[in-house]
Amino acid sequence: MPDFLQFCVSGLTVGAVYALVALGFTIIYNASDVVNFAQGEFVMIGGMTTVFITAAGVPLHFAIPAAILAAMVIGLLLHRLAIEPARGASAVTLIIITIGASIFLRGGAQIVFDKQFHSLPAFSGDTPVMIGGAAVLPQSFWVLGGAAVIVALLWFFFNRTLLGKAVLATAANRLAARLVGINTSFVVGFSFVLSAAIGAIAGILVAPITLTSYDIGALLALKGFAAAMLGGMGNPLGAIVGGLAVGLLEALGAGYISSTYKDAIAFIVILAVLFVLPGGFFGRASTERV
Amino acid sequence: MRALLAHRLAAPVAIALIVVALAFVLPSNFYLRVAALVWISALAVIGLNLLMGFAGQVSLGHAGFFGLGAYAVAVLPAQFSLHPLLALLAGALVCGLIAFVVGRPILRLKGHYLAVATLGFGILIAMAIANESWLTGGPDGMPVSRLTLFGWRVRGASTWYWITGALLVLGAWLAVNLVASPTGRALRALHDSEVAARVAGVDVAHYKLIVFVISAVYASVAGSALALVNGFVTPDSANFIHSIELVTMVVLGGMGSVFGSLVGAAILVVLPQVLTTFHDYEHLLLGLMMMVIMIVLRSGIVPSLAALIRRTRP
Amino acid sequence: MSILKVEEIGIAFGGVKAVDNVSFSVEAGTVFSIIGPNGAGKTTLFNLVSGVYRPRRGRVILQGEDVTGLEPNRLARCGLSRTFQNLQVFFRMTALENVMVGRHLKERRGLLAHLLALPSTARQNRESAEIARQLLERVGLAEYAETPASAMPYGALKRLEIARALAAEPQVLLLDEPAAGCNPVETEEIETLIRRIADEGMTVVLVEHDMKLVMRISDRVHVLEQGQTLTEGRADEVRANPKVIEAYLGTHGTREASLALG
Amino acid sequence: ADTIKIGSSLAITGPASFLGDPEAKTLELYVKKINEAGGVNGKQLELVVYDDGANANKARTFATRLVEDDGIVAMIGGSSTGATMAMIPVFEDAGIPFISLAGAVVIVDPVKPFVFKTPHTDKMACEKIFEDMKAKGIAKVGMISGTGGFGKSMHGQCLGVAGNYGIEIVADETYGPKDSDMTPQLTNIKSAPGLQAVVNPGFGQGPAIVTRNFKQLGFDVPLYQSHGVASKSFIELAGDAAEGVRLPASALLVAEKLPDSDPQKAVVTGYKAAYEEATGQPVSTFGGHAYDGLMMLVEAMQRAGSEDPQAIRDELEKTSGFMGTAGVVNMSPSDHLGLDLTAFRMLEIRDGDWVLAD
Amino acid sequence: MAPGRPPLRSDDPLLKIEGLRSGYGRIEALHGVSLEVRPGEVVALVGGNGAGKTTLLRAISGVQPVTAGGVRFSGTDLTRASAHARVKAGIAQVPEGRQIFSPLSIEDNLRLGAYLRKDAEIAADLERVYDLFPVLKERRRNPAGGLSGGQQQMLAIGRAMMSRPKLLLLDEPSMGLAPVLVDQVFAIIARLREEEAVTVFLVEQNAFAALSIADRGYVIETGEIAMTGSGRELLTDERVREAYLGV
Ligand SMILES: Nc1ncnc2c1ncn2[C@@H]1O[C@H](COP(=O)(O)OP(=O)(O)OP(=O)(O)O)[C@@H](O)[C@H]1O
Ligand SMILES: Nc1ncnc2c1ncn2[C@@H]1O[C@H](COP(=O)(O)OP(=O)(O)OP(=O)(O)O)[C@@H](O)[C@H]1O
Ligand SMILES: [Mg+2]
Ligand SMILES: [Mg+2]
Repeated sequence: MPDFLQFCVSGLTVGAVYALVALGFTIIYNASDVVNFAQGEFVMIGGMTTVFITAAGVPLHFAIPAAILAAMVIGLLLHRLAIEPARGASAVTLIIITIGASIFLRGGAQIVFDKQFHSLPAFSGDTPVMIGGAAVLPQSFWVLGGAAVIVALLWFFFNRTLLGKAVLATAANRLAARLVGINTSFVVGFSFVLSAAIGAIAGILVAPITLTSYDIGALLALKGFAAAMLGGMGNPLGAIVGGLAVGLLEALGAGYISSTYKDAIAFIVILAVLFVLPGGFFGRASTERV
Repeated sequence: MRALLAHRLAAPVAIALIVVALAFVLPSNFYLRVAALVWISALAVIGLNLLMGFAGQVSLGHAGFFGLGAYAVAVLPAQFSLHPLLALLAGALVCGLIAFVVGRPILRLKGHYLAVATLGFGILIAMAIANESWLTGGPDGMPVSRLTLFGWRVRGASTWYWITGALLVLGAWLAVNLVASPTGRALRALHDSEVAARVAGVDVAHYKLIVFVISAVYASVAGSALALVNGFVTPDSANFIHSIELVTMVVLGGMGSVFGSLVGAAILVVLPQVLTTFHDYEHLLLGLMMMVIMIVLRSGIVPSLAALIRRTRP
Repeated sequence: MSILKVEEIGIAFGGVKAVDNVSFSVEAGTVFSIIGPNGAGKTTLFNLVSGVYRPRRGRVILQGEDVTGLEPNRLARCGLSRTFQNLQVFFRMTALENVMVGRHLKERRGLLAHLLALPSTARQNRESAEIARQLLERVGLAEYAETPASAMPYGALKRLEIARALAAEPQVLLLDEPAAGCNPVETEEIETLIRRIADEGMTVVLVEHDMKLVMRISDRVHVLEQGQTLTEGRADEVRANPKVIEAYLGTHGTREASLALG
Repeated sequence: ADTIKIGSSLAITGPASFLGDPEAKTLELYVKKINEAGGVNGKQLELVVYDDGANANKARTFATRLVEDDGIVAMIGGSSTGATMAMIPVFEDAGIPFISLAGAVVIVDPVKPFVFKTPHTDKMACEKIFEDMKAKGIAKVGMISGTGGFGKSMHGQCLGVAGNYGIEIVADETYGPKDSDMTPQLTNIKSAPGLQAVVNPGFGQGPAIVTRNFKQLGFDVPLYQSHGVASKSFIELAGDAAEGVRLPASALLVAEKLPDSDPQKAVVTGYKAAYEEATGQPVSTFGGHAYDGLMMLVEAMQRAGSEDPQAIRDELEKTSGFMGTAGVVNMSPSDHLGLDLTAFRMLEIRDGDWVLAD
Repeated sequence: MAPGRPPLRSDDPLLKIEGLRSGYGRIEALHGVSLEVRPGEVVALVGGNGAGKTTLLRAISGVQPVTAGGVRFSGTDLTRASAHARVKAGIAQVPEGRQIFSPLSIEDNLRLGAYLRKDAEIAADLERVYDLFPVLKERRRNPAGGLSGGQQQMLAIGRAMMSRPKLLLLDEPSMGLAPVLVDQVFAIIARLREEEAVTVFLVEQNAFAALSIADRGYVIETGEIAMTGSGRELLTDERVREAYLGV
């Protein structure tokens, strides 16, 4: 039983990061139908910037907002310089642009920062808290709490605000969105900035646990993407459930079945779920009709 | 001129001309080797392009088939003393079979869900290759025995240049034939509207499966060719990054363009060779160029340039 | 002999009974129209008959055979074809290629022959193209043959769908609002086309809101309302039915109908 | 030619960049130094370095490029075993000496005429660790290994030699090269009956996370790491959790702490000072491997008095008593590594620094 | 007329288009179209398939690139203005093919019609649309994509009304509507003009109905204005009758 708890804590913490990356995917996807493969790089930028600013002697509570801001600026630049000029291109073209962007950002980070791994001091110390026999790092609470707050805010944003609806409308039908007066370019840019911020927050929250370096983005993007699809693309709640589920699957798979094939176990479950629910857990029931 | 460019055989003929012409221009074995790598990638990309560009089904797991083909010519001769050529055929057969078996359930998924399913599938193959060291040599890879044909040991960059070049021309020829046939029309139709294609009598599931199997065989043959050329295989050839690379080649060169497949492959193979001299800036520049190309030539290099030429010279 | 028979068919979407217990039968070689208010279930009925949706209850009988729940491509083999109210065109293909896809079932489909470009494939392509060209001519789109469908105007696309459906040489053809987006003159052309198709022995099931067209061309008219049958009869019977006038025709429809029937 | 061209293909970026990066910096630094001091045999050295990102196919292409296009006379590098193995046929065919900087024993076993290597093998690391355990009366050991090339290969070697030292592996777990949490695996190891120690073959950030999770779970047995973590950044990343971790490594990490009598002291302090001054980064043993390779090569060229690849190869094979950062090298036609177990030191981390263990 | 609106001199055009050229890539679809719509008018545009009607409306709304010529609205030049600026200025469109937001609920679709409005009457306007099309109210929480073709057309009309436009552009509003609703839509157009001084520019294949309620009409043929006149004049014109009315 304590083992089980330990696995769950581990899975939920890692899963919360996947969930936040998946949320980032969801937001940009909701606005523009684009899967932004540079999403993992926002996580990297958040963590690495914080590391380097604190290393320069700036206290953590100033470094964190600065790092989030840096990620948001880069998100905005990415939209203005790479996505907006390609407006009207097909979704695959835009996806390849984001892949290019992720290579570019990684290449940039390796010059601006370095190629080493780094860690941040945990926000509330390193002494594990014992819960039912499981040793839990205080930082895990920060990660889980942060994810919970962000998803609640996003739920409100998409379901209760007009701008949130405008984001959804832009993805559903760009032409119609323009015809009702939505500044679609602003909406898409906004979504890039927002998901950059979320990615950066994730990167900062987990850096004390998982360490960070210039090239952690690709794997996070991969797992986050899988999580987003498991949950149902476009649904913030799905992103969270999908992320936590992937994290839990990996931890339980590693704990009970085989640590070598734990990623495989996660993907096999994802495949199985998709065969039964082709739209993921919370995918919108198909409204396509002819 | 335009009629010539629009001809079905324009792409394979152009590719054949390029293969022949380059052989006289390239100064050293190194260049011949890079060219052979381009031909090999292009072969895999043509197959993937049939799936993505024509039938509109993504696969983020194609490196899995590529890797299986590569390991087939490594493992089968080593473990079962199969002739490498037979191993290549066996690899293609196995990949085709695997694609046939997994294709049916996977291809029921659409868009990004299909992407993630193929991605997961590719990762499963890559993991199996990396972890089953007893068979595959594990993450550090394994050597591939040299190909001998009728007592003649195939070796040397220029020999492989011609062999892989010929494979590519053959692959391109088969691909354009397929596209221009009723089967090709059915594939393009289901890309645009599955329901309309079905109403026209197209067995959509069946055709998706056919093209998935064909593209898996292309990838497998390309993988085998790479393994034979290199004399060594590592799990890199099967991993997710390589899948993404293949997809990028398709889109860069142009979805639905057989000649574009060669262009896309050439860019992603040659560019790193050029950029490596910039050392630390290599990745920065590579990412930048990918973005710029896609922004400027948004339907892919070949289709965009073709459209441009059509516009300027009416 | 009735070529198409629908028996007590029904389907619901999250509580909405889109089609509820509808039955009718269509005689071979006639034009059978289905009319009814927006949301009455006409398109859904087409979707059920053509296999796009699987009915929750009831049966579809085509040429005496029970084809309920068969896939659309299987139904196509059985001689059923249709067009769509919301366009389903192959936008990346030319008009000609669109129609050639319609020939799919008539084409020989040997994969090896296709891969190797055997002469039979070329012959096949020429044959399909030839027939497709004739059909484009027939629906008045000959000039668009080489135009990508994405560059064609709306009205032309509706006719392109008709040509594609005809290419399959079906016995039963379902047309969902073929005249939508066409002006009265173009509508008359479509009317002539449908009439000729019917004269050749094809059975046409028509959904259309243009009452002039419906009233002039239909052998029988079936009226739906809220998923259920309101009435069925000859055009002049239906047009005079007060329930139909109230629920559907209104003054505009009544005027159009009387213009048509005199 | 008026310069001597030396080639290199290293994992300067990508998952193994912590190997390739210091290796490349070391080569560049020392080629410059050698040239400033007048070069070799009166000629300047010219270094051609490519970044293969630990990708075997890329490495193979660069190898061809170096041989065919750049016209090198000798090759140093291949940071990873996969890349090295892929390049071997090229240099064997071309008859150009190739000094690999990768770990696995398969590179030089069986011996190939033109292939040499400088780092200790993973097998030696296992032996060193088990020797230490045996001395302490440890017999029941849990293993947690990375699934990357290094961890996987060393894992296999350790399983192979464990019996020789009376060691029983009571738990055997793995983690992926990019995993960020190993508590599930460690939880399983912890519950293995009679556990007396844990060994973690692997490199990169993985061992640092293992070390942190090890502490989080409150283990009360010693943790052994491999020579794959022999850089200061491991201690930084693992933080407090690194206290008490033991590992086999070269003397380089404890350069200043060596007794003055130690014959290796001059070499390792010299390299360490030079590297840290030039790069501003803490020294790692990986850069040291490159240093050893370059110096052995230079000495071989000087002994041969020519830049003929065949002559260089012959002289390399005759290397004896070479004092490198990894230890004393004595090559022979049947041994293209030339290191023995004494070259390894057992280190322990105390107060955030390496010290020689007992 | 709604209170608070400055009375416009009715011979001052609300919308003035001059020499407008536009197309798709190499193909030009509009070859210099000029026309004007005066405040309070209903103006009909008729023409065959592919004449360029949709292209013209899209150009007026700013979602179609213009290569030459100009669009003036309320005295200001909007030729280069963004689509949202034009909505803000008071132009709304019911586009061809409905273009609803399929995954969003019906109510959200309507609510987004009033995206740029900040006033307090949005809720009242929503009710007004629901009164006109009760099915929309019944299903307001459901995704709009599930609606039948005609129901979607109602939604598109309702959405455009939600922006309280000065100029309403309608691209074949009666397409796919049952005859009763055709009556109703034309009645709504008439009412919008009478009660709220909305100016209407109407593209219709149902040329008879359109010209009947129109003050003036234009006939467009292959990208050029071929004829113009009052609604009645066009209805009685021999050529128009033969080409577009089919009588
Ligand atoms: N896939 C679906 N999801 C949800 N509701 C649906 C779906 N398909 C049809 N409906 C509902 O079923 C009813 C019938 O729709 P249908 O499209 O058949 O109407 P119709 O008679 O063709 O109307 P129209 O004349 O407007 O085209 C409508 O209320 C519609 O909203
Ligand atoms: N996306 C497009 N690409 C290229 N050409 C186009 C495109 N859309 C329309 N066209 C062309 O522009 C011309 C005008 O088309 P438009 O859609 O404006 O006509 P329309 O009058 O609205 O016709 P309809 O009554 O059928 O709706 C046509 O010749 C058409 O072929
Ligand atoms: Mg309908
Ligand atoms: Mg139009």
